[in-house]
Amino acid sequence: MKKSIFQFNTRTVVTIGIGAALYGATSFIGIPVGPDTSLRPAIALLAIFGALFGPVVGFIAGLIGHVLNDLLTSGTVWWGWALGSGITAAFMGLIYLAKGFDPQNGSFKGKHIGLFIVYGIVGIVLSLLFSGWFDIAFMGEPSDKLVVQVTAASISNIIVFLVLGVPAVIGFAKRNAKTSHLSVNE
Amino acid sequence: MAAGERQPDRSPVLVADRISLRLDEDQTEPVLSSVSLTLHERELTLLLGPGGCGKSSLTLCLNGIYPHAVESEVTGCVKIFGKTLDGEHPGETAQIVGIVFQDPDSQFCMLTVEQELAFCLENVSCPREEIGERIDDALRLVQLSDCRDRLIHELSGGQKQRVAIAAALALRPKVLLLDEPTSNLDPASARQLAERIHAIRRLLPVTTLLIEHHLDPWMEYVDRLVVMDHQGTVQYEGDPGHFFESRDAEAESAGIWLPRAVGLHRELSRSAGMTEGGDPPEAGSAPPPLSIRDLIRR
Amino acid sequence: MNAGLGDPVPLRAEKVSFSRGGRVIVQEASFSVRAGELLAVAGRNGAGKSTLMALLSGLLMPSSGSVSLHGKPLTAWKEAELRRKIGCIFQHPEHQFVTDTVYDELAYSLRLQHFSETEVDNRVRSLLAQFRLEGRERYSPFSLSQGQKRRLSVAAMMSDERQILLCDEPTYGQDAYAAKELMSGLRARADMGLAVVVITHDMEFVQEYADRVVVINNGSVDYDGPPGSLWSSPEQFLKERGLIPPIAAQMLQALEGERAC
Amino acid sequence: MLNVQSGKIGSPKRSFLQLEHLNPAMKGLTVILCVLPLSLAFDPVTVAAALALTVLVTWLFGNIPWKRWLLLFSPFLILAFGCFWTAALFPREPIGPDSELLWSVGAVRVTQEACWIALSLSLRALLFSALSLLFMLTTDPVKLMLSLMQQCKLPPKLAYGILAGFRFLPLFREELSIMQKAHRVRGAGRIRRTPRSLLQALKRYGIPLLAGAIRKSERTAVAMISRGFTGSGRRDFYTRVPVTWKDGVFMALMLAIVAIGYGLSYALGTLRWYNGEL
Ligand SMILES: Nc1ncnc2c1ncn2[C@@H]1O[C@H](COP(=O)(O)OP(=O)(O)OP(=O)(O)O)[C@@H](O)[C@H]1O
Ligand SMILES: Nc1ncnc2c1ncn2[C@@H]1O[C@H](COP(=O)(O)OP(=O)(O)OP(=O)(O)O)[C@@H](O)[C@H]1O
Ligand SMILES: [Mg+2]
Ligand SMILES: [Mg+2]
Repeated sequence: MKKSIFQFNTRTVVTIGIGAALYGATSFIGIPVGPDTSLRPAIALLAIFGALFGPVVGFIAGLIGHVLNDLLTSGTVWWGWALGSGITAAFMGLIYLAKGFDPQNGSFKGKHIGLFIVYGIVGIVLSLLFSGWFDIAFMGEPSDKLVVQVTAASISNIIVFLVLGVPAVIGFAKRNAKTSHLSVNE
Repeated sequence: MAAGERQPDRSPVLVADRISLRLDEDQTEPVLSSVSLTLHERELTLLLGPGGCGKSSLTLCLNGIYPHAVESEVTGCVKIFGKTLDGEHPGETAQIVGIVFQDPDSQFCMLTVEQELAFCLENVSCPREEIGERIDDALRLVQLSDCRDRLIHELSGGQKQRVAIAAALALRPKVLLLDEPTSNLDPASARQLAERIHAIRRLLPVTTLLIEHHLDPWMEYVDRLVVMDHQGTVQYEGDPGHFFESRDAEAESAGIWLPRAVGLHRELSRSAGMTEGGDPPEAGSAPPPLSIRDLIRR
Repeated sequence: MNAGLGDPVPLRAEKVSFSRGGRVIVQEASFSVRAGELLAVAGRNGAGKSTLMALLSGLLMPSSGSVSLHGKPLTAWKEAELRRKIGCIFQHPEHQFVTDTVYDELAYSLRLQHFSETEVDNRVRSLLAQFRLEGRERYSPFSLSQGQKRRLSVAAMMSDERQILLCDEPTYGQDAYAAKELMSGLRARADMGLAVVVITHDMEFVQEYADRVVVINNGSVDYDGPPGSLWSSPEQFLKERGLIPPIAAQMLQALEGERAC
Repeated sequence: MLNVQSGKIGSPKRSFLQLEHLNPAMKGLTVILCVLPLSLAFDPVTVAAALALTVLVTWLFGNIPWKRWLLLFSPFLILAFGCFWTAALFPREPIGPDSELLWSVGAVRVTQEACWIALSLSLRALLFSALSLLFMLTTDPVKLMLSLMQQCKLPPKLAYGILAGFRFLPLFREELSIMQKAHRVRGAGRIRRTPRSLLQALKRYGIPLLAGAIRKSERTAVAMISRGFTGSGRRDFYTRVPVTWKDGVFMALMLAIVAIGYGLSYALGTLRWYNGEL
């Protein structure tokens, strides 16, 4: 049973809380692969929370998680990047609206995988462009450096998304396909 | 048994009318099918049933968790003091209907015992000056006063269960649903809890539904009995003494615990050749009457 | 690995202590678990029974003292071998589940032992029937009723022929049938010459099934002997340990008291 | 905030300004108020002075064993050290030709200006981490949420949701150890600590942990509801987290640190503003 994405009950809020705490905590972890770029496994969490609970939960969890992490590591919030995290999750969560998509009940078909990957990649690129633009427009960052940074970050995030995020959601769906007693017969 | 002293005209507090429950759209057999039961004011109703028949699910229907907080398909209606639960926030219902869940491990939302109880009391808008006292009271009731600052997830199984009971009692609900509250408690504490719940019921007008497999500590306080069967329907509703006297065979075949005294009585009378209804023991080869000492040795 | 199979005292705890967060939970507990015996462990809530069980199974390391299996300290055993010898049922059934369905849960250790898939299927079916979990094989272990979870966690451990089985309150939340069946299943294991340790709060079961009972109080062993003589210890002693003698023993005492007068 | 597991913050040692007992929201605000002006400075003197004083304040008024502080600070130290050398050797900024050459090996040249910039960059990183450690190590997350609800009027529904999430973080460790034990008693054996088996561990524990978290979030929500939680705004908090004059003193103290830093570098004539260097 899928719920409307705007339903805000206690459960949704707790889910957001957990998503945010997890994202915030795992954002510390990164494997540096180049100047200013690192593979952040946390991106996979955005994919999972987006796909399982929809764009709204994903957005808020990503945003709060990023803000928490920023506050804890540097005391200042980079709003552009925080919003970017939220936007990434929201795009990944668009898959939640697709017809017949319901990983919580084990329904995750081939066409969904394709769609999910497209949404994810578009989301990552768009959100990073947004963050870069935000920094240039509001924070007065020089633009040439940001181009490099945005490109590098996009590539590394897409890699994490494809290697960790997508398989994790498929893993989830598989797991739940077995547990929900009747849908195995389809 | 308390049945004799009961005033017959106690008014119904919680009425469940033909409740059916499905947890999955495509579940073939429903968890509950057409369960009706009534809890009367200040009475302790015991709900018995074989394992997995849907007792715990029923309690969650009674306080509106199903279907208002967890998606599920519920038909029929629940009325508390004549009002249905529809449209009510389940949190508000919970302030009237307190519950102790069966699983002691996953029913807490705060870190320490004190925070958990304070959270409960804040929810019911208890004035701040009273909260400390009421936490004290609740903890004393379950003998946990020295664990006030402990982290809940570090407590032992029985201690967690006590915290859950304290939290439910701290809310001072009108209706109390106890789902196997003593399953992890040591024997003395189980007996003590039964006594205390009884004492509370004399002080406060609380209506109680109790689910329990081990009846001994509770038997003398039970006013009414409801028995469910495997299919999730109600089989018997009424006086407990009557049930154990006349329908004990049925209970046994359904896997329901008899109070130990009843069991002992039956065993003794059977071995003494007084089996009611059964074939009388043959005169010559009758085993010597089983004494209590023999029972102990076995 | 046949060494010590005929060992009458396979598991022995010697002056085991354990503390956590500055609090001593188990102190200097010594006792032994014998083959062919069903040992009951009783005591108040928070006395340290579950912790003791974790120590006996080697999941926790004692801060002092030692636990030895067939005369060899647990630390000297290889992990895999130890697990083949000691089975363990946790107090919270959910803590033990490692797979997604009831079926897989029961098949898990069978598959680890490389049984053929048909053999696994046969055994799982019979376990499902024995523990009354038929029709639930495709459910997630987490969506069972509490009693079913308990039965599943016991069933998953019974599927092995482990020499020593440690059970933490295996019968709580069970109806009369299931509880009696579980206990007689455990009794049968003991009669087969295996060692069974059962933590329980049900004194009737202690009376009926146990050969020996150990009472834990504040982390140390207070009583170690047959159940019968436990009931005749002073009332104050029992009361302090939260024990209530089974009803038959109570009546017996009452009768004897009368006779003495 | 890293203290969640131990549950106790602020034991015997008493000093006049106990950081643990300050109001978390005010403390957070103070830290942010310090970070903002300091992020404008770009010279080693201002930053070093502020850093030294921050560390001093942490040690004087925070109840943190210095070993623990060093342990948590060391990754930042290593990072800053690495940052210093890369920035010194390979400056991103065009270096003025008149900058004095300190030493050179072949094509690698280290100029004084590059060194200066590198020092500022790494010290900045250290300063911000010291400030956030000051906040993190002395703040109880429960108190933080309470104070956010009481001082910043954060809706209880959101605050308790986040709190539930926070509660899960330390429990994850617990959960992981429970899961490891489960696999051990079931005979699956332990996973050795090699990089290759890390992937295996991720597969064995990763998804179940997340699945468990999601299941628990539902149960926690049910538990909250059945404790009578409606999320409405009116609550009389049992634990009040008041704002006292000590919070004012702390804020003044911290702002004084900023002022001292700037004053010092102004007096020495080294003051320089940040221009987005990396
Ligand atoms: N989330 C769920 N999804 C699907 N089925 C469920 C779920 N929860 C419970 N059930 C099923 O509903 C039935 C009733 O469960 P319930 O927990 O109400 O039983 P119970 O009478 O309380 O049993 P016990 O005495 O063992 O606690 C069980 O057969 C169980 O398998
Ligand atoms: N992880 C832990 N950290 C700190 N203390 C703990 C932890 N686990 C248990 N304890 C404490 O150790 C004591 C013994 O706990 P244990 O679980 O062994 O009790 P028990 O005898 O099994 O009780 P019960 O009958 O209630 O299950 C308790 O006081 C408990 O609070
Ligand atoms: Mg139940
Ligand atoms: Mg225990």
